[in-house]
Amino acid sequence: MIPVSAELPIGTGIENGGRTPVLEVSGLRVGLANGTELLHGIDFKLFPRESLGIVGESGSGKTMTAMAVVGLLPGGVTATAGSIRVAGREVFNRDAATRRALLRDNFGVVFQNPAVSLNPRLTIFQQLREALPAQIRRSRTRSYARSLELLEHVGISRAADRLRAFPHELSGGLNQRVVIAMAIARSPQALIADEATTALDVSMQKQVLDLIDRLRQELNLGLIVVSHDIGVIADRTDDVLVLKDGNVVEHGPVAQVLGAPQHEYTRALLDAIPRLDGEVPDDAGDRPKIVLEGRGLTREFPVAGNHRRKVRALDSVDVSLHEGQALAVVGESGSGKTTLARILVGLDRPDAGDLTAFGKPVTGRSVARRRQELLDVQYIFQDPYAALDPRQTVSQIIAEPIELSGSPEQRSRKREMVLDLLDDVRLPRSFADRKPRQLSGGQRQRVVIARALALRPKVLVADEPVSSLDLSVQTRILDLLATLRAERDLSYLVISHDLAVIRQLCTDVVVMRDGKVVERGTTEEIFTSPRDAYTRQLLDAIPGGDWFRASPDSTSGQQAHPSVTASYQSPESE
Amino acid sequence: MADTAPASRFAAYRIRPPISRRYLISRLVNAALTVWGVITIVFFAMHLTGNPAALLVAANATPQQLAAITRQMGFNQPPVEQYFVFVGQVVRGHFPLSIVYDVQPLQIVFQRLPATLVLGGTGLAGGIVLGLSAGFIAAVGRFPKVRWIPVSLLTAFEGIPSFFLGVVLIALFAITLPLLPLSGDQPPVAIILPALVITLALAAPIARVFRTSLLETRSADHVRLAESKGISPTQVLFRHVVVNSLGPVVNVLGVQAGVVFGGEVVTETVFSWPGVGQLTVTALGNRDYPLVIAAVTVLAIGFVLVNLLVDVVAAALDPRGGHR
Amino acid sequence: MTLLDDQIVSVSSAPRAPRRHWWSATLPAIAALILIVIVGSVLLAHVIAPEGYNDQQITASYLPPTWFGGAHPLGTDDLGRDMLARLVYGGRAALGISSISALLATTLGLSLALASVIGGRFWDGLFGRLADVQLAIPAVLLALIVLAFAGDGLVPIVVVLTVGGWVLTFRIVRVHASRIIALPYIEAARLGGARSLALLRRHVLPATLPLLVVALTLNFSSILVLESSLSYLGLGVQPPQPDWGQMVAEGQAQLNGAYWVSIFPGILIVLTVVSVQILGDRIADHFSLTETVR
Amino acid sequence: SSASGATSSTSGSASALLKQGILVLGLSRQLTGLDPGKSGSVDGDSSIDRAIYASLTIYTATDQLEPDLATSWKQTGSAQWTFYLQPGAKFANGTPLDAAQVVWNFDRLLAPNTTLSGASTVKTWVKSVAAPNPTTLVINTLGPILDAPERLSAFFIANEQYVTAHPNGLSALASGPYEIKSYDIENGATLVPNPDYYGPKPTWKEVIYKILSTEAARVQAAEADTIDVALQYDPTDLRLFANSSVYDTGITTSSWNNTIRFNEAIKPLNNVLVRQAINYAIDKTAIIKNILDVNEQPLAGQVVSKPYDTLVNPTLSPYPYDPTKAKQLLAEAGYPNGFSVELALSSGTYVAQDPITQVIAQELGAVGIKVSIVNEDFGTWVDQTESANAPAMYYIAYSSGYPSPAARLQIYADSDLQSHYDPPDTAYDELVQELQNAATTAQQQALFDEATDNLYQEAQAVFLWPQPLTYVINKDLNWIPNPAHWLDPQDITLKS
Ligand SMILES: Nc1ncnc2c1ncn2[C@@H]1O[C@H](COP(=O)(O)OP(=O)(O)OP(=O)(O)O)[C@@H](O)[C@H]1O
Ligand SMILES: Nc1ncnc2c1ncn2[C@@H]1O[C@H](COP(=O)(O)OP(=O)(O)OP(=O)(O)O)[C@@H](O)[C@H]1O
Ligand SMILES: [Mg+2]
Ligand SMILES: [Mg+2]
Repeated sequence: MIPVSAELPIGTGIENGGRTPVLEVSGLRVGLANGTELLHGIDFKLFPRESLGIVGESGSGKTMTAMAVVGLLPGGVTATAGSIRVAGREVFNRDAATRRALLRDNFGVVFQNPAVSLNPRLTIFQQLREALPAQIRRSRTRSYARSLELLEHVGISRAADRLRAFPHELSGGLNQRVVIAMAIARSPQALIADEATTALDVSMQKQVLDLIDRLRQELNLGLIVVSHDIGVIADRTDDVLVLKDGNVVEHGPVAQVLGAPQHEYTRALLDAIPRLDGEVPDDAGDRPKIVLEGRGLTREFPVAGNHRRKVRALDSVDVSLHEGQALAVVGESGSGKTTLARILVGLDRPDAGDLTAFGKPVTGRSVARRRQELLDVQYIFQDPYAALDPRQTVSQIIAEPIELSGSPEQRSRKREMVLDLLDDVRLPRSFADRKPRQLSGGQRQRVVIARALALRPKVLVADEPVSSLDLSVQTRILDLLATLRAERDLSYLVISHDLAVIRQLCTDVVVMRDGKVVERGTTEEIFTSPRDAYTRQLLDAIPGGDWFRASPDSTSGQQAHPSVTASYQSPESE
Repeated sequence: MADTAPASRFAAYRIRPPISRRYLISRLVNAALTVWGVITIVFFAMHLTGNPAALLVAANATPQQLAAITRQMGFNQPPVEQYFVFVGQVVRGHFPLSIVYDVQPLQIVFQRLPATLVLGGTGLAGGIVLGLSAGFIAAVGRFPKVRWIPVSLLTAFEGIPSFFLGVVLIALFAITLPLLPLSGDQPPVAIILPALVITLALAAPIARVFRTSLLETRSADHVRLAESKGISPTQVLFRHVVVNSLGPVVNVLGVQAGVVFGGEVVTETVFSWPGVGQLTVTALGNRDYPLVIAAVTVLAIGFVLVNLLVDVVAAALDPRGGHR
Repeated sequence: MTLLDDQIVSVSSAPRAPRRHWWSATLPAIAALILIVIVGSVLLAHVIAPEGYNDQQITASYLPPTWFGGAHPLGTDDLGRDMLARLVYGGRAALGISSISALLATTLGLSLALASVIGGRFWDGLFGRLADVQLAIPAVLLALIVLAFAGDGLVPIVVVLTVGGWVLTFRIVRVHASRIIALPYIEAARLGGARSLALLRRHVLPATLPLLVVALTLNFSSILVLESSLSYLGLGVQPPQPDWGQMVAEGQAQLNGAYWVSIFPGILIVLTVVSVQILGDRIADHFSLTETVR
Repeated sequence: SSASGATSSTSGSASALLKQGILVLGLSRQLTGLDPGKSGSVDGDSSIDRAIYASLTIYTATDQLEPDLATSWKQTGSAQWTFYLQPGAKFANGTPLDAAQVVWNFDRLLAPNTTLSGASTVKTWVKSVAAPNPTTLVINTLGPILDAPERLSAFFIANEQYVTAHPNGLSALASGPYEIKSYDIENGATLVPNPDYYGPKPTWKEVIYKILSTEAARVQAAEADTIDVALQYDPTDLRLFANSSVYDTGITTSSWNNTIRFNEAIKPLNNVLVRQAINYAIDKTAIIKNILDVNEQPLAGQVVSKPYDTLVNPTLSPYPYDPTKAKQLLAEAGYPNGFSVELALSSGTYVAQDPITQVIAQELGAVGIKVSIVNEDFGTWVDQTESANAPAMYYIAYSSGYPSPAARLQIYADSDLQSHYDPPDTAYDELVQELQNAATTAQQQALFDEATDNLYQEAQAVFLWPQPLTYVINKDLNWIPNPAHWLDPQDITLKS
C-alpha cells in the first residue's frame, strides 16, 4: 500500500466534487454537562479508501473527536452542536438509539490498549460473535464460521484454537488483531483507530499498521488514525488534522502540513521529534579500561503458573562497558533488555555468568550486598512516576542515598549537596521542598536523575529513560543526559527500543533478540550498514523513518516506503 | 466455510472450562493443609490444659474410663506419637465418645448439620440477594439523589451485633406483635428471624464491594468496545459489566463465610435453633469436649469447603486466575 | 484456600455515600461527638457513680428511667441498682478490654504482615496459612473453647480477642505492603544502599500508616462486637461487675417490662461500633484508601 | 407490657396447637437421659419418666396415693411388703411388663457395685426383691417400712433387655401412658400415646416438652405463646403476664426447699463456726419478701417445707439475720477478715436464683466473705456436686417424691452422693437409718428431732426457705399445681 496512491490525487479530502464522503463532520462541538467546552467546532470530511490522521499534543481533543463521531463519548461528555453526516445521512439530531445503531453499522473502532479492550471473562469467539451483524449472530454455526473467516482475514493463523482462547492467552499483537476483526465484523464504511498501536513495540506496531492499511485497500474503508506519533501519521495517512485545545489549527494533505507547516504549533510538534539524521555523539576513541563487564550472563524465569517451563530472558550474554562509553541496548519487547540492566546494577542475580565492576568481581548474594559493591553504578527508571516515593519531598528523595551510604563528610553537608544536584539537573532550588505529585513528568525524571547522581557514580544505567514522557519533554531530558555525560565523564548504558533516542545519545549499540546479542558495533555502523537481518527489520520498523531521514523540504511523501515489500511477513512473529 | 465448521469444534469451545485442573488441585491441597492446621491447633489447645485425657471424660469419671481414653488417644505415648495418633483418629472420624450422649460425636453433629446448613444457606442467600441489589442500585440506580440509601441502611444494620439484633427482633416480631414464631421448633416460618440476622450481617459488605466493583468495571475499556459492537445496552450491562464485577463479591463471600459460621454460633443460641452452633455452645457448657472437638472440626471443614467453592467460582469469573 | 490476596474487604464499614451529600460531611462529626460522650462518661465512671456498680436496693427494683433529674435517670435493674452507674462501669469493661485487644491485634497483625513481606516465601507461606486456619475456626467458637479451658479473667479474654482480631490487619497490611515493596521507588532506595529494615522504616511503614489507623478502627469495632457477644454468652467479666453484653443478657427476660435493662447497653454497643466505623471510613476516605480497605 | 400473645395463635403458637390436642410443657433444666435408674430432677427428666414409665403406685395431682401398675398391696411381714401387679400389662413393644421386669429394676440398684445415682433411693431400705409369679412382687425391707407404698410412687419401671441394649439412655421403651417420639437433651422431647398402655387412654394426642433453661427463655416462651404450662418463674417476671389474655399465673407453696450446701472437705467450710456465721450473715426474710415476693418463713434450721411436710421439729427456729454475730463467729474461727469462696449455680434452674445469689454474695461480702458466683449447666453441675471436688458452696433445692421425713434427712447422710465426700458423721447416718425403719410415729418424731437438731447445730447447710412454686398456665387448661413440681400431662386437662 502506498501513503498517497496513484489513483488518488493528494488532498482529495479537502476539495473533491463527485463522490459522497463516508463521513462529513462540520462545526462539531463537544462539552461537559457543566458547560465547559472541549471541542470548539471541528470540520472534516472522510472519503472511502482515504485515510485521515489526527495529531496533537496530549489533551488536545483527538480522542474526543474520534469518539464523538462514533457516539462513544465518555459519561458526562456530550456533543452539543454541529452536524455529523454518515454516508450522506445526518445523524446528529437523531435519537440516541438510532444514532448509535447507524454509527455502529458504519464504523469500526480500534482502541488503544489491546490488553484491556477485550473482556477477560469471555472466549474470543463469545466476544467476536457479539460484534457480528444481528442476522448472523443468531445462528451459532454461522457465527462460528464467520468468526473463523474474520480471524483468518486479519492474519491470525490457527484461528479455530484462537477462538477458544481467552484474551490473556494471546499476545498484545494478536489481541489487537482480534479487536480489528471485531471492528470490520459488520463490514463498516470506515475504521477509527485511536492510538491503535501506541501500546505495542515497534515491530508489532508496524505489522498492525500494515494490516490496517491492507484492510483499507481490500474493503474500501475510510480510515481515521488518531496518534500523537507524527511518524505514524506521516507514513500512513493522506490528510492530517492538527488539533490544539479542541481547535483545528491546520488541516491538509500530509506532505503539505508536515512538509511546510503553516502554524507554529505544528512546527513545535515536528521539532519535538528526535531526528534520525542528527549528529552521532563522538565516542571516546581508543577504548581505555572496562568499567562494567558481564560474561555469559544467563537468567531464566519460571513461566507464570507452569513451574516446569522456564523462559530464558538472558542467554549467556557478554557485555562490556568502557570508560566514557555510551552503550545502547536495543531490541524488541521481551528481548531481555531490562533483565540485563537489572543484573548489571545488582538488582537481580544471573543464574550463570559473572559480573565485574571496575575490575572487581561482584559476588554479593543479597541485593544489599551487591549494591554495596556496585555503589558507583546507578540506575535510571523508565517510569519516573513510580520511581519516587509520593510521601517524600524532593530533597528527602535526593538525600536518601547520601544518608544511607554516603561518607560521614557527605552526610554532614547533605543539604547543599542536594541543592547542587538540583542545579546539575537544571531544576530550580525552590523545588527542594515539593512533593512528586507537584512535578511534571519531565521534572520528576530530572529528580530521578539527580538521585542517581547523588553518590557521584561513574556509570549510569538507564532503562527507557524517556519512553514514558511527552515527546516535547523527551528531547530535553536526552539533552540533559548528554550534557551530564560530558560534564562528569560518566559511562552510560542506555536501553531503548526507540532508535532515534539511541542515535542521539549513544556511541555504541548492542542489538538483542530473545535474550541473545545478535549484533554489536558503533552507532554509525549499525545505522548505516546493519549486518543482521533482525537489526535491519528494527530500523525499517521505525515509523516515519524515511520521512525524517530525508531533508524536510523534499516532498518525501512520494518516495516509496522501503519496507513496503518487506511489510507484513510472519504475523505470528510476536 | 460455514458448513465446514465441524460441530465438535465448538462443542470444544463451549465446554472450555475457565479453570485448569492444575489450579483445582492446588486449591484442594490448600484446603487440605488448612484442615490439617485446624486439627493441629485443636491438638495443642487440648494439651494447653495439662492432662488432655481428663478433658475427654466426665467430671465424675472412674479411673478405668480415664485409662481407656488415655489408651485410645495414645496420651500415654511420647508427644510426637500422640500427635500422629490424634490426627489419625480425627481423620478416621474416630473421636472419643461424647460425654453427655455417650455415642460417637460425629453422629450427633451430623444430626444437627442439616439445621445449620438450612439456616446458614437461607441467611447467605438472603444476604447475597439483598447485598447485590443494594450494591447495584447504589452504582447504577436510576435516581442518583437517593440511590445510596439502601447501602447505607444495610451498613447501619451491620453495626448491630447479631446477639442484640436477635434479642430485639424477638422482642419486636415474636412478642410485641407476634407475627413470627420465636424459635427453632415451628418450621418453616421459624427460620425467618434467625436467617434475617445472618442476612443483615452479610448484606452490607457485599453491597459495598459490588458497588465499587461495578463502578470500576463500567469504565473499563472492554465495555467501551462492547458498546461499539452494536449489542443492546442491557446486554452490555449484564454480560460485560455486572458479571465481570462479581469476582470481588465472591471473594468477599469467602471471608464473610467466617461471619456466617460465627454468626450461626450466636444466632442459633439466641433463637435456640437446634444446629451445630447451639450444639457446640451447650456442649461447652456441659464440658463435653469430645463433642466440641468434633463439632469444631466439622465447622472448620465446612468453612474450608465454602472457600474452596469461592476460589473456584472466582476463578471461573476471571479465567486469568483460573489458568494460573 | 487463599482468601482474596489481591483485594481486601473490610468486615464492616460505614455508609458509602457520594461526598456531595450534606450529611456525609456532618456524619463523622456526629459520630465523633457520640464517641466523645460515651468514652468521656466511661472514663469518669467513678465521678458519675461514686457508689459503684453494685449498690443494691432490692426494694427499688425495675424503676423506669426518669431521664432528667431523679436519683436514677436511666432507671434501675432487678436488684435496684442504678442503670447509669452500671452502664458507665460496664463501658469500662467493654471498651477497656476491646481497645487493649484491638491495639494488640493490630500490632500483631502489622508485625506478622511486615515479617511475611520481607521474610521471604517460607514465612509468608507460614503466616498466610496461619491466617487461613485462624479464619476457618469462627472467632466466637475459638474464644468459647479457649475460655472454657483457660477460664474467665482479663488475660485470657484479651488473648482470645487479640488472636481473633489479628488476621484482619495482617491481610490488609500484607497486601498493601507487598504492593509497595514491589514498587520501583523501593528498588530506587535499594540502589541507594538501603537494607530491608531501612526500607520498612523509610517507605513501607509510612505508606501503611494511614491504612493502619483504618485497620485499627475496623479491628476495634469487630473486637467490641466479639467481646460483647462473649459477655452476652456469659464469658469474660463476671457479675456483679457489669459488662454491656452481659447486661443485655440479664435484662432479656424483662424486655417487655423493664426494657431499659437490656436495651440501653445494647444501644451503647451499637452506637460505639457504628461511630467508630464511620470515623474509620472517614479516615480511609481522607487518605483515599477506601478501595484498598475494601 | 404488651399483653403477651394478645392476638393469640400465630401459625404455630401453643394455644393453636392446644386446639389440635397438642400440649406444650416447659421444663426449666436440661435433660440428662431416660434411664430411670439415674435419679433425675422432678422439673426435668423425672417429669418425662413419669409420663413414659409405669410405677407401682402414684401420687395424683391432689396428693392421693393411688394404684398404678400395682393394683393392691399389703405388708406381709414385719419386714416385707407384697404388691399385686396388673395382669397382662405390656411394654410399648408388646413384651410383658411382669414382676420379673420390676425385680430387675430393683436389683440393678441394689447391686453392691452399682454406679447408678438412683441407688440411694432403695438401698437404704430394701433388702431384696423377688417375683414368685408374674403378677406378684415381694419386697423384703430392712425394717418395718410403714411408707413403702409412698416410697415407690416415683420408682419407674424400665425394660431390662431394652436398657441393656441402649445404655446411653437417649431412647426408652415405654411402660407408661406415653412413649417417646423424639428426644433431644438440649431442646426437649415429644411424646405420643403408648398404644400398649394398660391404663386409661391418655388425654393428649401429643405432648411436647421444651427445655427453657434460662429465665429469659421461660419468659419469652410465654410471651410468644409457645408453651402451655411452665414452672420456676421469677415472681417479678410473673407480673409481666398480669393482664395476659392467654395465661393465668400462680405462685404457691411447694415441697422444695432452698439451701446452700457446703463442701465440708474444704477449708474453712469444714469449720462449724464458719458455717454458722454464713447462716447468720444472710437476711433471708428480706429476700423472701422482696425477691420471692411471698410471705413465707425462713427454714427453721431443718430441711422440711411446711405445710407440705407433716413431720417437723417444732423446737427449732431460723438462724436470725445478725451480721455482727457472723463477724464474731468468723473471728473465733480464725477468719477475722473473711476469706474467698465459690458459689456454684446450675444455670436457670431455681426460682430467681440469679438475683438471690447476687444479694447473698453482697451480704456475705459485708461480713468479709468474698463470694464468686459460677454458673454451670445442670448436668455438669450435678456431676460436680456428686464428685470428690464438689464446689465449695452450691445453691440447691431438695424435694422428696412424697412427704417423707427419712427421705428429707437422707440427703445429708453419707450414702447420698452429694454428702458422700463430706467427713463422715456416723451418728447422724445411724439416726437417719433408724428413722427409715421407725415402727411408730412417736419414734419417728423423736428420731427426727434429734437428727434435725444435729443438722441445725452442725449448720450442715445454709437453711434458706421453702421455694415457692411459680408457674404460668394457659387459661384454657385445668391443672392443680403439684407441690413436688411434677409436670405430668395426665394431670392437665382442657377446661370443659
Ligand atoms: N471523561 C472525561 N470527562 C471530562 N473531560 C474529559 C474526559 N476525557 C477527556 N477529557 C478532557 O477532554 C480533553 C480532550 O481529551 P482527549 O482524550 O480527547 O485528549 P487526547 O488528545 O486524546 O489526549 P491523549 O493524546 O492523551 O489521548 C482533555 O482536556 C481532557 O482533560
Ligand atoms: N520477573 C519476571 N518474571 C517472569 N518473567 C520475566 C520477569 N522479568 C522478565 N521476564 C521475562 O523475560 C523476558 C525478558 O523480559 P525483559 O523485561 O528483560 O524484556 P525487555 O527487553 O525489557 O522488554 P520491554 O522492551 O518490553 O521492556 C520476557 O519474556 C519476560 O516475560
Ligand atoms: Mg486519546
Ligand atoms: Mg524493559
